Amino acid sequence: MSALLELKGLTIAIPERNLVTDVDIEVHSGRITALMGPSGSGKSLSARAAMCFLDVDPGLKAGTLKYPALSGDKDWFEGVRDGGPRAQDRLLKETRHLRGAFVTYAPQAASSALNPARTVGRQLELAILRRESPPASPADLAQAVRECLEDVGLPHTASAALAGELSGGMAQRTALAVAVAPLPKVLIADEPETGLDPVLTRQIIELMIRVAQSKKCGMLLISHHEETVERVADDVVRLPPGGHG
Amino acid sequence: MKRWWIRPLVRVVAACLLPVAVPAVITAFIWALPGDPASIICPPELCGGTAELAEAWNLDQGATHFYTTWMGAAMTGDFGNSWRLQPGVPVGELLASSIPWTAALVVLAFVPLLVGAAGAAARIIPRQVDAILQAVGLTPSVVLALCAAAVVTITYGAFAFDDEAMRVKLLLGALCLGLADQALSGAVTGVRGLMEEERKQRYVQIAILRGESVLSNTLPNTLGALAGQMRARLLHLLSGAVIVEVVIRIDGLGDLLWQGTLSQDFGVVLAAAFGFALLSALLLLLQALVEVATALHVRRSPAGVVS
Amino acid sequence: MNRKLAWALATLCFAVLFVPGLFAPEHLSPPDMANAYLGFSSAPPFGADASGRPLSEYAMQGARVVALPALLAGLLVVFLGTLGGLLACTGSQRAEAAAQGFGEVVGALPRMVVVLVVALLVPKDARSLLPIALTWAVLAAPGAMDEAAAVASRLGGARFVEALRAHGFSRARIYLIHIVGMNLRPVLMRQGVETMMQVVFLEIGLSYLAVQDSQPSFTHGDSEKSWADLLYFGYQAFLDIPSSHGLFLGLALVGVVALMSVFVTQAVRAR
Amino acid sequence: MIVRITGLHKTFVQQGPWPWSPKRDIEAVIDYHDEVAAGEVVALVGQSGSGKTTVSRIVLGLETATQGKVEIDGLDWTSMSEAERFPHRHKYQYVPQDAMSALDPQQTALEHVVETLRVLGGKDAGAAATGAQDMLERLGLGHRGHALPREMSGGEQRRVTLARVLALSPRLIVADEPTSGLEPDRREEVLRDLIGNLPETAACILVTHDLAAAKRWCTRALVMLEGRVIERLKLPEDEPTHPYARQLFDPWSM
Repeated sequence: MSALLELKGLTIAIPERNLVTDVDIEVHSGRITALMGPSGSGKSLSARAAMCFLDVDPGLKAGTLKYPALSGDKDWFEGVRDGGPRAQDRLLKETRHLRGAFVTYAPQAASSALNPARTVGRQLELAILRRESPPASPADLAQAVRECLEDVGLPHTASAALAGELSGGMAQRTALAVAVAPLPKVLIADEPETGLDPVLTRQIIELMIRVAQSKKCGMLLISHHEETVERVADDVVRLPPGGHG
Repeated sequence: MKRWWIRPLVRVVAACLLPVAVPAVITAFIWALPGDPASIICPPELCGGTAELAEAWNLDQGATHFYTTWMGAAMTGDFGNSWRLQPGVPVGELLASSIPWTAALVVLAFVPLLVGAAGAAARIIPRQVDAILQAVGLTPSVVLALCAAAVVTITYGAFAFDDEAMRVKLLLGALCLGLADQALSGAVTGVRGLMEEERKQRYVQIAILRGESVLSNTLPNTLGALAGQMRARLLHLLSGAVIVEVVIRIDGLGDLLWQGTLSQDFGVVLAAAFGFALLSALLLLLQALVEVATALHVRRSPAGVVS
Repeated sequence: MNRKLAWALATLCFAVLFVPGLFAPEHLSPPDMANAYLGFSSAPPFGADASGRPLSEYAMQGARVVALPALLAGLLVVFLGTLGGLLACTGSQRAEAAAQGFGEVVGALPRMVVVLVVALLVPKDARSLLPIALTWAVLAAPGAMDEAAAVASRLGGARFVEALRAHGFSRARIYLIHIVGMNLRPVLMRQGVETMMQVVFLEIGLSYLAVQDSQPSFTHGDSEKSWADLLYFGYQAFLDIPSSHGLFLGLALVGVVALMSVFVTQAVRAR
Repeated sequence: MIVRITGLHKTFVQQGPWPWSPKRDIEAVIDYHDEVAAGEVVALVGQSGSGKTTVSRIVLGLETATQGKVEIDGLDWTSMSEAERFPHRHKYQYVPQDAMSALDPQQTALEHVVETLRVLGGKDAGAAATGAQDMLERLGLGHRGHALPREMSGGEQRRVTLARVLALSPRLIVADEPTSGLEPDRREEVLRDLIGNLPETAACILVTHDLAAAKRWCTRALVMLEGRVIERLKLPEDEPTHPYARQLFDPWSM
């Protein structure tokens, strides 16, 4: 079975030391890969690298990134390794059409991750329009927005709410809805438990898995919660502390 | 965020108050000073004809009467006649002939500010430029203006008012106005600070991970503050125009105000102050409009999904 | 730049500018045609004007004209800015709306216009920079209040006050030492010194306009000279009247004022 | 007995965006009562919005109760004015959720603790300096004394607020989610620093939604749901019986 996302030998450095060394991550369709590690081990950094977002100096030292299902054997890190911030910026621009479409990101602590000047519905509209075949008419678009809200168990009225007016749980649901709305192939979920109580965490993670499976996408779940990972993940990648191999 | 309408509302109230309040405060001030209003406005040793002045300007029947008559006439565009500057000429005519010059000067000076602000917002202008602009901006406008005046005088003579000389004067004046007293550097650093602060917000970082453009995310959140900055810059230019116009000798509103003050022509000063207050109120209204429009735009529900 | 060095330089600038004002002569020396248009020299060190009176006396009198009004204007801005910062810490919506209202109305007035109206109305025999400078300070206050309020709200505003109060500190300690003394001070000092600089430049501007039109200045009595007179001499140099050293002295004074503001800003910047 | 809380109610009035929007009453706390003795560490647990933070704020008088009474060391805390409370405040300390808003951005870690010891602890400059350094060392911040808040990590900021509170050897500490926003491995350190350094005669009320931590560090727990206490547990021996409480303690159990 070929992978959706293949990150091999990722090494990212700042002048003093390596932030991550030789990390391998694979995401497969319909499966959940968990990325674990103590704080400071570079979990978020690796996940962002998997989305071609590298913003450290000098940054990428080694590694290859392939999206086999999308671009076959093309190595997106070609020419970026050791290229510094300038090459990383170029990569970020080149791959903009992929983020939020082929690969999407469900952030942690969603309350501060949503644009305060956008309604939930507007944010969802923007996400839905990134689909491969976006709905053609305004009516279809509205229908799609409603479906997205239903998928994550939010009432239709939530579409008129601004991000600042949502509770923590609702914000997390919204962020998830926005992440799955473009029907991505890869969903990267960053520590959904941050800032939520255990009951809500469980609800959100279960919801994520359900939604991801119904949309048939692969999922990369960043977590530090051993119990959660044990229960839900198909594959586990563990990062050593301090980013050393 | 919830009571978003309070700020624009205060602005609208202030804008409505301003043109009414400025003449009122001046009136109150005159009557509060010890002595006869007419002789305060134009001391007898300078003007003579104090009684005549008092009658011509309704100064002899109390503050309220003066204020209501003046405001009533001003609403219809009648500002009375000039008293000393160009005796007998309607003040309205003087205003009408001077406003275009000031407008041209301020607009010309504002263009580079807008370009600078836009450049800073779009991160085109490098930070190193700031230091240079700031160093230039430390110069008071009178110093820059006197250099410009010298250039004009040497090239065209002391009393040059032909078209070409006026064009050069306008351009040089706009340059002085734009550069002096931190006008340009304030616009650049102010907008840059605002946008960079917003760019650091977490939601922008997440928007990048969503493949969205940064500006489309930050702009709605900063538009109100940006409008406020631009309004402050315009006011700054309007205020600075007085010195530049007088030094370079451009017949604008500022020059009119200055000449009116020098010759103790109360009608001209009051009308010019009223004109400036109107302009300022207009800018306030514009800012409130931008804020309300942004808030409503942000709050509109997506198509077809109505709560 | 080291804070201590910046303080020392700022003090030096202040001393160079304003201390000579204390020794300013009441009237200029009598004309001495032998020295007319003298450049920088040994007798009158900074040169002399058309009738041979030393330019240094112009500079001293100019210092006396601006020193006190500028200082008081700066203090007024500091005071009003402090008020704005403290209001933002009360967390009361009404107080904030009131501060905004004041800011909108006062901040919306073009400063020069108001200054000229004040200049017109001040009685001719009491002409002085002081009322003009204080008016300018009130007009500059909304900016300072806004900035102080922004600093206070970055600090946490009402939450910061509450946390320190819960810790057991007195209100006086929280407001005076922590908020004003430690956090607002950089902003307020910078705003104050900028206002001082603006008032000095305003005086130069107004006097220059008056000199140019051969009219008495609004900012000082007829017997006194201002720094603007120096600049005007310099301007005449462009027109082939040999007195350019006045311009140099005038520009030097303007430069020292600007430098003083830069140094103070450096000296009080936040940690 | 350090704190006795009886019949506590709190109702918030929620306003809409417009002056004419209908106002809604939100009952945040309903009939809360408890007694906390010296040496006890009481956990207030529940989901966000369950009213636990409101209770903690009312206990120290940062919020006024709609109804009910809080007594601390026999003082009728709820009916005292702020001026009357002021001389006692240093004995009853509060650790806010957001450490950054409680720290002065212009003061270093050491200066924070020194100021507390001098002003509230009544120590002279020398004693305050050594006392503060000792306190920072105990919390593992000995080398960070000259760091400003913005130069510190979230955990370090949190520990500065703790150092300042613990330096006063208070009778009571009320901590509102002192571990929120921290990485899980840092949370454990912060709780160890807080509860491990608690004076023996002191009591602590800890607001948290992390039940695993509550089990390890607290002697009692009150589980709150929608403003009410639904279960009182002695820790670590009692197991929750209320279905919601059980879910909270072990989210994956059902």
